[in-house]
Amino acid sequence: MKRIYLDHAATTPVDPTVVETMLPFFTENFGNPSSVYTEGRTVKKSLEVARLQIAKAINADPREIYFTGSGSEADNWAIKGIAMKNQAKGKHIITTTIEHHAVLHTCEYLEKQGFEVTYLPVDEFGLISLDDLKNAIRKDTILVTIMFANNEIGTIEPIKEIGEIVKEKGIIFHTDAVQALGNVPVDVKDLNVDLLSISGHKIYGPKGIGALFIRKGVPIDNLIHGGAQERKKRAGTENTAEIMAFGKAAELASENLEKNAAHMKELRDLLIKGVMENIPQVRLNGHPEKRLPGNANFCFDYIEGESILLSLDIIGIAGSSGSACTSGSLDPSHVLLAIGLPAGVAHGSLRLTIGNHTTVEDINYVVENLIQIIDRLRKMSPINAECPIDDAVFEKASHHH
Amino acid sequence: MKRIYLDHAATTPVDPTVVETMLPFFTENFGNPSSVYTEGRTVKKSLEVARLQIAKAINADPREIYFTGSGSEADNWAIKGIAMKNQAKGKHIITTTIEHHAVLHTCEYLEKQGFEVTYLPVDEFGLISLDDLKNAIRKDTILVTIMFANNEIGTIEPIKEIGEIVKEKGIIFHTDAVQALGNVPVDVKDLNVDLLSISGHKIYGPKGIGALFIRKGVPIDNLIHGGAQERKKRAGTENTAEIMAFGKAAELASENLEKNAAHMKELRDLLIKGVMENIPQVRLNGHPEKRLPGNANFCFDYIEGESILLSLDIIGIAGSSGSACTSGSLDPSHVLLAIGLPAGVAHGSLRLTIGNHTTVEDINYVVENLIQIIDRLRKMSPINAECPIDDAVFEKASHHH
Amino acid sequence: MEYTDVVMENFTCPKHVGEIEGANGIGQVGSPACGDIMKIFLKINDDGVIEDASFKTFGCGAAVASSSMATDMIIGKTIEEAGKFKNSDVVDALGGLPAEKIHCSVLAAEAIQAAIEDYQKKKA
Amino acid sequence: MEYTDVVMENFTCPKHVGEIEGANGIGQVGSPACGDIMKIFLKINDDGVIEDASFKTFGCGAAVASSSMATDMIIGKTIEEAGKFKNSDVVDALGGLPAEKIHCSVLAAEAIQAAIEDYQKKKA
Ligand SMILES: Cc1ncc(COP(=O)(O)O)c(C=O)c1O
Ligand SMILES: Cc1ncc(COP(=O)(O)O)c(C=O)c1O
Repeated sequence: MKRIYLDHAATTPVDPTVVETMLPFFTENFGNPSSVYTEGRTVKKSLEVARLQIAKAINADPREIYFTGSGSEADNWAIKGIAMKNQAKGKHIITTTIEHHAVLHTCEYLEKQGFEVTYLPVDEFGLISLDDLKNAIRKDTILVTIMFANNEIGTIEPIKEIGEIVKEKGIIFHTDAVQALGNVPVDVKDLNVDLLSISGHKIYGPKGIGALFIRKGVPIDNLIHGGAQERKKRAGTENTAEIMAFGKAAELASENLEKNAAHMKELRDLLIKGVMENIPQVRLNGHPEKRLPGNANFCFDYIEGESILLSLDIIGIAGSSGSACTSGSLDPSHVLLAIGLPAGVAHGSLRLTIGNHTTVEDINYVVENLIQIIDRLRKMSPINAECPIDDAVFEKASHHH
Repeated sequence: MKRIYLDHAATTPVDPTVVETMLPFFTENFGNPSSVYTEGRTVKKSLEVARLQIAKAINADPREIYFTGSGSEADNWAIKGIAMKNQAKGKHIITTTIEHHAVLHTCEYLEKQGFEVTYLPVDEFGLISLDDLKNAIRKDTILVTIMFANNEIGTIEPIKEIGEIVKEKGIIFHTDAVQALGNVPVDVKDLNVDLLSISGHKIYGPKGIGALFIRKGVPIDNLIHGGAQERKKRAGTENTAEIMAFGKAAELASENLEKNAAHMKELRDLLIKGVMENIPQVRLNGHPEKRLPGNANFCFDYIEGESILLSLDIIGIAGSSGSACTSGSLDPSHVLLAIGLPAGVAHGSLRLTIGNHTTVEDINYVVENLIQIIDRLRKMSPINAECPIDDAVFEKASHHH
Repeated sequence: MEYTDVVMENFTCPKHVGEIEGANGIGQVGSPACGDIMKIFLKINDDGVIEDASFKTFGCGAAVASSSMATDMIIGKTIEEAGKFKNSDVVDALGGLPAEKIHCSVLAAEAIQAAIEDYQKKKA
Repeated sequence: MEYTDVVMENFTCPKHVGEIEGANGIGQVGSPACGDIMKIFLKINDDGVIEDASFKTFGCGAAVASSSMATDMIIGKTIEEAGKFKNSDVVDALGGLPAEKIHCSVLAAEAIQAAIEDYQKKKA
């Protein structure tokens, strides 16, 4: 059966060109880049090509790019590294309620170590308020970390404006751009960001490789101590093959950014239109315009997300409900709760994220089938417009008395 | 020109079978293991195969294996994770002076955070003394971290005996077994270790993948916070391809351990004999018997290591001087200083590490050429038996007066 | 989420979906906030035998499959027998459930007990 | 360590290795603990012209190449000219050196100055 993969926000297949780029570094060019002999030197030079590709993709200097083992590591490093290094200046950090867990759980960990964290709320579309941000800034604020684009609902935050506010106060600004790269322009010079996290597997590169942009001169502690790799900032023998792959993927992503984004946006709008016009009792989550070109996120009343996913999977469609990273836990998505959805509704969410190779036929097939799936599941559900959730809860409560 | 690679302690080429194992996970089986649909579930199952392969290779339970982005990350996690989690009990850590920088620099970082670290000395062969260890243990000691086998001089520490001493005191014991795996038997049950670090690229797997064994119940903080991956202990989308590769490499390594070790040992002894018998003024560093089967480490008086490496490289031989990870910095190896060599002598070190595919012809070629290289460099040197180092230094000092 | 074939069968073609006419025991448990609501309908005859059963469920695949399997298993049983029905009976019949989904089988067992209680309350 | 072709040439086939007979200016700098010792031998004639120069070096590739290049460059120069000889002259002639190896060129320049001083001291 042909599979239609609509979970590009969770991960992407590695581009065949990218696989090609990577292959020689397993067997022929296997040298350790720290070695002085030929095998090592060749690889070291290649790594600088990849670093330049990454730098170009975000308009940074290659000396500001540090490779990590994932987007999560980049987030952890940025936040803990800044916190630990600058704690004498203050112990207050500002973030939002809709960050990826790699940011949220890191902040929570720092709270246990004596740091104070302000979690900015978001509106119904998932946007933070600049006034909230201004009000939250204190004398002892050392770091603001706000994501570029949300992985669940696709909302794009006003990073440039945030950067201006934060810069004026002389505070360090980190943004998690894991979902933004390859989807919208990312320009560290324009955006006034000091640190920026990215990840290979979201842009048709392999999993297990990421990078942190650290603006020259930003004071930060290491997260992984040891050898002198990455100009003594991130220890561990370099993941040479995946660094080469990441570089290539970033190059392809920025070369084709406009084309890819236009393609995704067209299909996304087709999908949203198809779903909203044909299925009753549905809402679109996230911002109608300020959203990632490939992201569609819906809530279907009266039914639960996993049963939608399973039904789709059976007919060959891969989608997600809430963040892929959290679907292991069965908590309702913290992002959907943050935009004000009741938990019951949040459980009924479906995220479909379009990729560069998705087709119009794919979208039509998905819409047609989704109509039937939602209908079938709703018929099975004990709750509906006439017997709403509150009743159901009430009945249960009364039963226990 | 045919190249003879004798730096297997720095890194190894990826085994072709291992590359095969990895390839499908870039393009076909590219799913995110956290996803509920088919693409995700297939990969998740595969990861458990790899986890079992790793577990078997060190006689652990698969639920005690946590994948990391490198051996360095495993070391950092073990040490910081234990330190942070158990600091209420005490803030004293015991390690040695000859650890890899991933351990040493992590300990030094913790010292800045208020922990106290005892660095046990080693004897001329690189062995710690069990009495020193016993004397160093205090009421507030929370962690002992001592490497299994040294990456420079190949000395194998008495891990089992150390484990017994440490266990009796109820202290947590970590060992860096990055160099041991694939070279000597590693059995966590037999050894009484609580945590053990390993790395893929030292056993014919790819770079950028490692693992930490954490014995069930050992209290440890996370190093990388975020998603629920690795049973909530290590966040970041799994490096699926390299995990599969690491699993396969570990399986091959343990299946062929005896054969490979015997092969390496034979060639190593041939190399040591050839060098010691044919080149004057040379010493073998490390322990004559308690050493890794593939490790030979020499100091040649009156000459400097890099010029040996360059000379070897020109005729197609890859070796190293001191740890590959530190050759970027020009400091003399901390390990050679720790076994009591004067800095001047330490600079003249050459490490040649044999692999599974090294041949007798390779070794003969190396010995023949090394004789000439050492001779040529010595003729160029201003110091020799008649005009020893002290004179040279003296002359220099007097010149400045 | 790795489901057995039996779970998938019971999810894709669930037995006894809907409301049976003349149900004289109805039980509902769970809450939408937790992601699961199960409503069980029983038709119990005068001999105390469950003649028919059905369900309506808001929940994940495991919840639907547990409802389907549980209703199927209690049809024909007396209310005494059904009173001893345990969640592990559902799990076994389904060939197992992922650890984090065991609670779905618990809900199914609870919903059945609630329906029986409802029947007994009405009768009393 | 990325060396230029000129560096590699001067390392593999260094010019002026050894001790020249009748050297009347000898300078040595560096220490084995730092990984580099350079000893320069000069033969200076009565007109103050460096007629011949040679070296002996304990050190890395860059140290050997710097010694070779530096001795080659000063032959034929007067001691006044040689007195202005700077490390950057060696670096330029070698087509560059890796940042962490610049100190080798500094040593070469210092060794030459030491040898000239030695000559002048002996003469005085
Ligand atoms: C003993 C030892 N520990 C740790 C490491 C670090 O492993 P990795 O390069 O995977 O970070 C190495 C190798 O570089 C090593 O030899
Ligand atoms: C917004 C965001 N941040 C961070 C991450 C973590 O990246 P990685 O999976 O490479 O650790 C992800 C994806 O999982 C993400 O979507």
